[in-house]
Amino acid sequence: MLRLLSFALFIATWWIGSLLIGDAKLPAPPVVLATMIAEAKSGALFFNLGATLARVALAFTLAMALGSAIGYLMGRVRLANRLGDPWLILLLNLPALVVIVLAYIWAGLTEVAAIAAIAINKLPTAVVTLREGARALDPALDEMATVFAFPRGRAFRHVVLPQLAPYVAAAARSGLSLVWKIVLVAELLGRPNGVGFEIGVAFQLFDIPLLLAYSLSFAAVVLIIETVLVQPFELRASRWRLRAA
Amino acid sequence: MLRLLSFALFIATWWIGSLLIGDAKLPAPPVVLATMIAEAKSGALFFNLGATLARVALAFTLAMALGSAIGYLMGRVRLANRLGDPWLILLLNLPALVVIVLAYIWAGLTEVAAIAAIAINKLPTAVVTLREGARALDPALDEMATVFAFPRGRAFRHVVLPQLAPYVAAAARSGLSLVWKIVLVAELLGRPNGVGFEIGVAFQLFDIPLLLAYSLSFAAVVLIIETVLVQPFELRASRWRLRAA
Amino acid sequence: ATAYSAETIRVASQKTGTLAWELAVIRSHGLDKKANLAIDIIELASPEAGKIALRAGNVDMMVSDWPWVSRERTLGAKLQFYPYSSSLGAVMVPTSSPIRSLADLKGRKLAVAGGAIDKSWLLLQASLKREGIDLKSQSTVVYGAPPLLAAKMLDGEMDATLNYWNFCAALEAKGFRRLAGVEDILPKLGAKGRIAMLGYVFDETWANANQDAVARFIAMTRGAKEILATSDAEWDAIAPLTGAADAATLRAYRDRYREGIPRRPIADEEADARVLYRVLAQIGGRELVGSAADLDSGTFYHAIPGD
Amino acid sequence: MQLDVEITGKQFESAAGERHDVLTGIKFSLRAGEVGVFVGPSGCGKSTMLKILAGLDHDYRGKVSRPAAGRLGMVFQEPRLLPWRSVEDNVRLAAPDIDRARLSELFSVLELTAHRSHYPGELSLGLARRVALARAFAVEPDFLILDEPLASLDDALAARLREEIATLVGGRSMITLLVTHNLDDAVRLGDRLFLLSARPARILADLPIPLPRGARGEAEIAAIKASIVRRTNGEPAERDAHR
Amino acid sequence: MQLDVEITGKQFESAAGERHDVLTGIKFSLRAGEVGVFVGPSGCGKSTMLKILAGLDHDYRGKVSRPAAGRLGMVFQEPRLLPWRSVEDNVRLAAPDIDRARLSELFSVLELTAHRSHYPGELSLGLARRVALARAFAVEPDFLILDEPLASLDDALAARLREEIATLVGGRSMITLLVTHNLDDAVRLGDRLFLLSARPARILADLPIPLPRGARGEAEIAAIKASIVRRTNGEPAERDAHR
Ligand SMILES: Nc1ncnc2c1ncn2[C@@H]1O[C@H](COP(=O)(O)OP(=O)(O)OP(=O)(O)O)[C@@H](O)[C@H]1O
Ligand SMILES: Nc1ncnc2c1ncn2[C@@H]1O[C@H](COP(=O)(O)OP(=O)(O)OP(=O)(O)O)[C@@H](O)[C@H]1O
Ligand SMILES: [Mg+2]
Ligand SMILES: [Mg+2]
Repeated sequence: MLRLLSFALFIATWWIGSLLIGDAKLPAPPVVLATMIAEAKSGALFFNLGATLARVALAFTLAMALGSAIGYLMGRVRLANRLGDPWLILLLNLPALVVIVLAYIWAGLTEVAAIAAIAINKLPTAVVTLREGARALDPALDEMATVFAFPRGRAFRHVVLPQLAPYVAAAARSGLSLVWKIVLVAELLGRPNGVGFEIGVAFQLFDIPLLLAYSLSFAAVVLIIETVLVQPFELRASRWRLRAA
Repeated sequence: MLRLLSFALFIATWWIGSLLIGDAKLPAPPVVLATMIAEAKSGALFFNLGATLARVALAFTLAMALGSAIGYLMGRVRLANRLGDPWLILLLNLPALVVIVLAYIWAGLTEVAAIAAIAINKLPTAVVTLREGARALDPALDEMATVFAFPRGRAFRHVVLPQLAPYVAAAARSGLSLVWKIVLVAELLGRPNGVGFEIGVAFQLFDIPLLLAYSLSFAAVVLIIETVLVQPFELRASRWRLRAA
Repeated sequence: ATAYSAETIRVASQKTGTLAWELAVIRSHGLDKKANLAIDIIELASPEAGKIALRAGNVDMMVSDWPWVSRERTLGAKLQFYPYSSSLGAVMVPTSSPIRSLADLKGRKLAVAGGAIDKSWLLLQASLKREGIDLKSQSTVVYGAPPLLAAKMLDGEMDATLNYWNFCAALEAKGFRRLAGVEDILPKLGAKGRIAMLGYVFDETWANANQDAVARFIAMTRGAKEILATSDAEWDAIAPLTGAADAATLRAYRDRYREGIPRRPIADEEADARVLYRVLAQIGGRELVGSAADLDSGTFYHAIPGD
Repeated sequence: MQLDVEITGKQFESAAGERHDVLTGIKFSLRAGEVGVFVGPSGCGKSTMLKILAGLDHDYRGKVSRPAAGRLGMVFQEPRLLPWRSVEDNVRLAAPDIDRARLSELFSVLELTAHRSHYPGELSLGLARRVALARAFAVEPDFLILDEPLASLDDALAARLREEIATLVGGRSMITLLVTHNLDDAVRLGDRLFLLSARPARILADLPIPLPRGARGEAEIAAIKASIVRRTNGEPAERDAHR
Repeated sequence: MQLDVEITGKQFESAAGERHDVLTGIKFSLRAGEVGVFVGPSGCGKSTMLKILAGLDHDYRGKVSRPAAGRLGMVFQEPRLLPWRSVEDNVRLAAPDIDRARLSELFSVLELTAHRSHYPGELSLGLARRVALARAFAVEPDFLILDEPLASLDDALAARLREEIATLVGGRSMITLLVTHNLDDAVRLGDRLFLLSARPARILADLPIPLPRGARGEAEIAAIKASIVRRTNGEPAERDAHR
C-alpha cells in the first residue's frame, strides 16, 4: 500500500518536474509510456530487455558466486587476504571501460567476452562486502558448531550463512545495480542488441523518451522482482529479528 | 612484505601474459610505464589525475555522507523504508549514462552537474549497504545506551558506529570503485579534463598503453591510500576482535 | 544465385551511422548479390565499438579516419584506408547570433564535439591561428559528447558548436545557421579540395588477399551512393534509419550526405591528406597523429581499378 | 521520590504471530531507600518487568510512575558491554563525570584492576558481569535495577559484593530493584520481598522484611528463609500453569 | 575410555600485546562414569580450561588425551544458540538423530514445551540456558562439559535439573566435567572435586567424594561442604595473587 503510494508520488514528482522544466528536457510520463508501449508492440523492448536480462542474470550469478566465495575466504584466512588484497584493489579500481575493451580484444566481440567482462567488474565489490561479513562472524557460534561436530555443510548453512545474510543482501542489491550499469557499457561497445545498445542508439539520436523508456523498463523489472520475490523472502528470513519496540 | 610479493606476482603475470598474447593486445609493463612517465613528465598525468581525484573526493564524500544517513534512517524507521524503497530501487537501477546525461541537460555542462550525477549514481548503493547495517544493529546495546542516558552523539559514536563499521567499510570500498567507474563516464561525456577525458581520447585513438597508463595510475593512488591510511586505521579499529585461535 | 558461394565480408556498422543507410540500400536493391558478396553486418551502438571489433578480429572492415590509420601504422598495425565520405563537421550558430565569421568566435562559448583531438577542431584552430587567433585560449571551449552538445546548442547554453555533420544537419533543420563548414577552411590550409576524412578501414594483409572482393565491395557501395544521390524516394525508404524527427531534418541529411560523396581521384585525396597531416601535427595533434612527422605512405589503399 | 507500579497486562507477540501474556497483576510501591527483591520461577516475566520499569518498553497496560529526575543505573541479566571499548571506557562512557579515585576504588572492590584496559571479549563471564556492576555503581544512581547481579561469581566474591551493594544502598537514598534466584541474597539485601507466580507473572506475596539490613543476624536470616521456602513450596501447581 | 589432562601452561595475549598466564598446573585423570567438578574464583581460568578440553583451543603447553571416538556435549557459560533457528531446530541441528519421543521428554523435563517454536531472542536467559542444556543432553554425549549449567535458574527448577543430570550421568558410562560456583551442586553431583587457585589457575586440591552419588544424604552433604569451606577459607591470600 505504502509502496504504491510512494510510487504514485514518484510519478507525480516526475510529471510536475516535466511540466516545470519542459518536455524537451524531461519528457512527461505519458510520453515515455507511449514510447515504451510502441517499443513493446514492435517486440523490440522484450527482445532487447530479454537479451540484457539474460546477460545480467549470467554475469550476476557468476560474480556473486565467485565473489562471495573469494570474499569469504579472504575474510577468514589471513594469508588469503594478504595475498589477494593488492589484486582486489587493482581490480576494484580498474575502469569498467578498460576491462570491457580488453575482454573484447582478447576474446573477440562475443557473448562470453561480454559476460566475463561484466562479471569481472562486479566481482571485486562482492568480494569486498563479503570479506567484511566474514570478518564480523561470531567466533562463539563457530565454537558451538565445532563442539557439536556440525558437518561442514550444516555449519555453513545454519551458522555462517545467516550471519552473512545482510552482507549478501547488500552485495546483491548494489551488485545488481552495478551489473546493470556495466552491461550497458558492454552492449554499447560490442553487442548488437540489448538495452545498452538501444540506449546507445537513443543517445546518438538524443531521443530522451526512448532513453527513459528503456532505462525505466529495467528498473520496473527489478522493482517487480523485489516486490514479488526478494522482499517476502527477506521478511521470512529475518523473522527471528525482534521488531524494535 | 606479502603484499609486495603479491604485487610482484601481479606484474609478472601481466608481463608473461603480454608476451603470450602479443604487445598489440596487451602491452607489456615497461611500455605502459614508459607512457606513464611520458605523461607524468608533460604534467598531463598529474593534472588529469588531480582533476579526477578532486571530483571523486567530492562526489564520494557527498554520496557516502548522504547515503549513509538515508540508509541508516531506512534501516531503523520502518515508515522511511516503506516510503523510500521504490525510489531507492529506481535510483539503483537507473543507468549511469542516463543520470549523467539528464544532469548535464538540466544543470548544464558544469562541474556541479558532473559531481551531482556521480554522487547520485553512488548514493543508492551506500543506502542499500548501510540499511542492512542498521537492520543488524543489536537492540540490547541500544537499550543499554538508553538506560545509561547516553546523549545522542555519544550513543552514535560509541554504540552505533562501531556496529556499522564493517558496512561502512564495504560501502566505502565498493563505492569508491563505483564512483571511479562513473566519473570516467561523466568526464567522457562532458568534461574537458580528467582521467576519463584522457581515457576517452585514448579510446578514440585505440591507444591501449595510454588507456592502461591512466587506469593503473588511479589504481596505484588507491593502493597507496589503502596501504598507508585505510588499513592501519582498520587494524586499529578492529583490535577488539579476537584473533581466531 | 551463383553456383559457388559468395565471399563474405564482415562490416561493422554503427546503427545510427550513414553506413547503415547505404547497407540498407544495398540490401533492398540486391546489390550485394549482384556483386556476388555476402555482407555480414555487425551492428554496433558506438563509433569506438568498430575499432574494438576490427582489433578483436570480428569484422573485416569498419569506418574511421586516415589520421588514425596512419597513427596505427606507425605503431605497427598495418591498416589501410579507402575514402568513404567527405562530409565534414561545421560550426553552427543560432540564426540571430551576432557571430558573423569564424574570427567572431573569440571570447565566445564554443562547444566542441569529440574532444581536444578532434580533427575538425584541430583544423579550425590551425586556420584561425593564421589569422592570429588562438581559439583554444581566447574562447571558452566546452568538450563533450556530440549529441549532448547538439542538445546544449538547442538550449542556448552555447554560443556556437563545432559538431559532426549529421548533428549540424539536424541543427540546420531547426533553423540554426551554418557559420562555416570545415571544408571551407581547408583551402586556406593548403588542401586542393574537399577531403574524405572518413573511409573504410581494413587490414592490409586481408585486403591484399581479397583484392577482388574489396574492389567489388567498393563498386557496390558506389552503386548504393549513386542511388542515394539521385533518388529522393529512396530517402523516404530509409528515413526511419536516420532517426530524423521531421522532413526538414531528413532533407538536411540528404543534402549534406550528397555533398559528402567522395568523387576525387584517390591520388588527390592522398596528396591533400599529406598536407593536412602536417597541419594537424603542427597544431598540436601529436596525440592524434602520433610520433611520425608525415603521413605513413601505405595509409591509402590503391588497388581499386579505375582510381 | 517514589516508584509506583501498576502493570495490569503485558503481551508479547511471537515471530509466529501468536500473542501470549507475560505479566498480569504487578502492583506495588517503593519509597526511596527501599530495596525491593523479586523472586520467581525462570521465565516468569521478571526481566520483562524490569525493562518496563527502566522505561525501555512502553507497550504494556497499566501505569508506572518512575522517579522523575533521577539517574538510572542498571545491571542487565547479561553484561551488555560494548565489545569495542575497554573495560574502563565502558564504565566511563556511562559515567563520564566519575572521578579517578572513585573509579579506582570501584575497580579494586570488584577485583577488576588488572583488567582495566582489556576488551570485553578478553574477559571471563564473571569478570564481564562485574564490569556491568561497576558501570551501574559508577553512575551513582537514584534508581538502581539489578537483574541477577551476582550470578556467575564465586561465593566469597559474591558475599563481598553483596556487602558493597548494601553499603551503596545504605549510603544514598535510592530506590533499588533486585531480581535474584538466590534466597540468601534476597533476604540479606531486601526490605520487601515479592514472590512472583509463573508466567504470566503476578505478585503472589509481598513480604516485608522487618529488621533493618544491618541488624539481621544469621539466625534471623535463616528464619526468614525458612518461612519463604514454606510459602513457595505451598504452591507447586502454579509453575506449570502456562503449559 | 579415559581423560588424561596435563596442562602445564596457557597464556593469552591481550589486544594491547601483553601476555599473561591463565593456567599453570592442571593435571588430572577421569575415568568413564566419573564426574569431575571444578570450583574456583571467578576469572581464574575455568572456561579456558574447558575450551582446551573440548578441543577448541590448541594453543597451550601440555598434553590432553581425550576420549577418542566419543560424542561431545557441551553447555557453554552463555547459551550460544543460533538466533535465527527455533528452539527445536537449535536442538535438532546438534542432534539430528534424536527421536521425537526423547525430544519431547527433554523439553518437558526442562519445561520448554511451550517454547519449542520460539526463536532464542524471544526467550528469557533462564529459558535459553535450558535450551543449551537440552542441546547438550540431546546428543547423548560420551563426554559432557558443563560450564555453570544451572546458573540463572530458580532453586526448585535447578534442583530438578540436577536430578536430571545425575540420572543422565548414572545411565551412561560417560565422562563429565562440571564447573560451578554452587557448592551444593558440586557436592551433590561430583565424584571428584578440584579446587582451583586464582589466576593463573592450578589445582589446589583434588578431593574425592567417597560415597556414591545416590547414597549421599543431607547430613553427609553438609559435612562435605563444611570441610570444603574450611579448606578454601584457609587460603585467602591466593585470590588476589594475580594483581
Ligand atoms: N581471549 C582472551 N584474551 C585474553 N585474555 C583472556 C581471553 N579469554 C580469557 N582471558 C582471561 O583469562 C582469564 C580466565 O578466563 P576464564 O574465562 O577461563 O575464567 P573463568 O574461570 O571461566 O571465570 P568465570 O567464573 O568468571 O567464568 C581471565 O582473566 C580472562 O580475562
Ligand atoms: N521479545 C519477546 N518476544 C516474545 N516473547 C518474549 C520476548 N521476551 C520475553 N518473552 C517471553 O516472556 C517470558 C518472560 O521473559 P523474561 O525474560 O521476563 O523472564 P524472566 O522472568 O526474566 O526469566 P529468567 O529468570 O529466566 O531470566 C518468557 O516466557 C519469554 O519467552
Ligand atoms: Mg530474566
Ligand atoms: Mg567461565
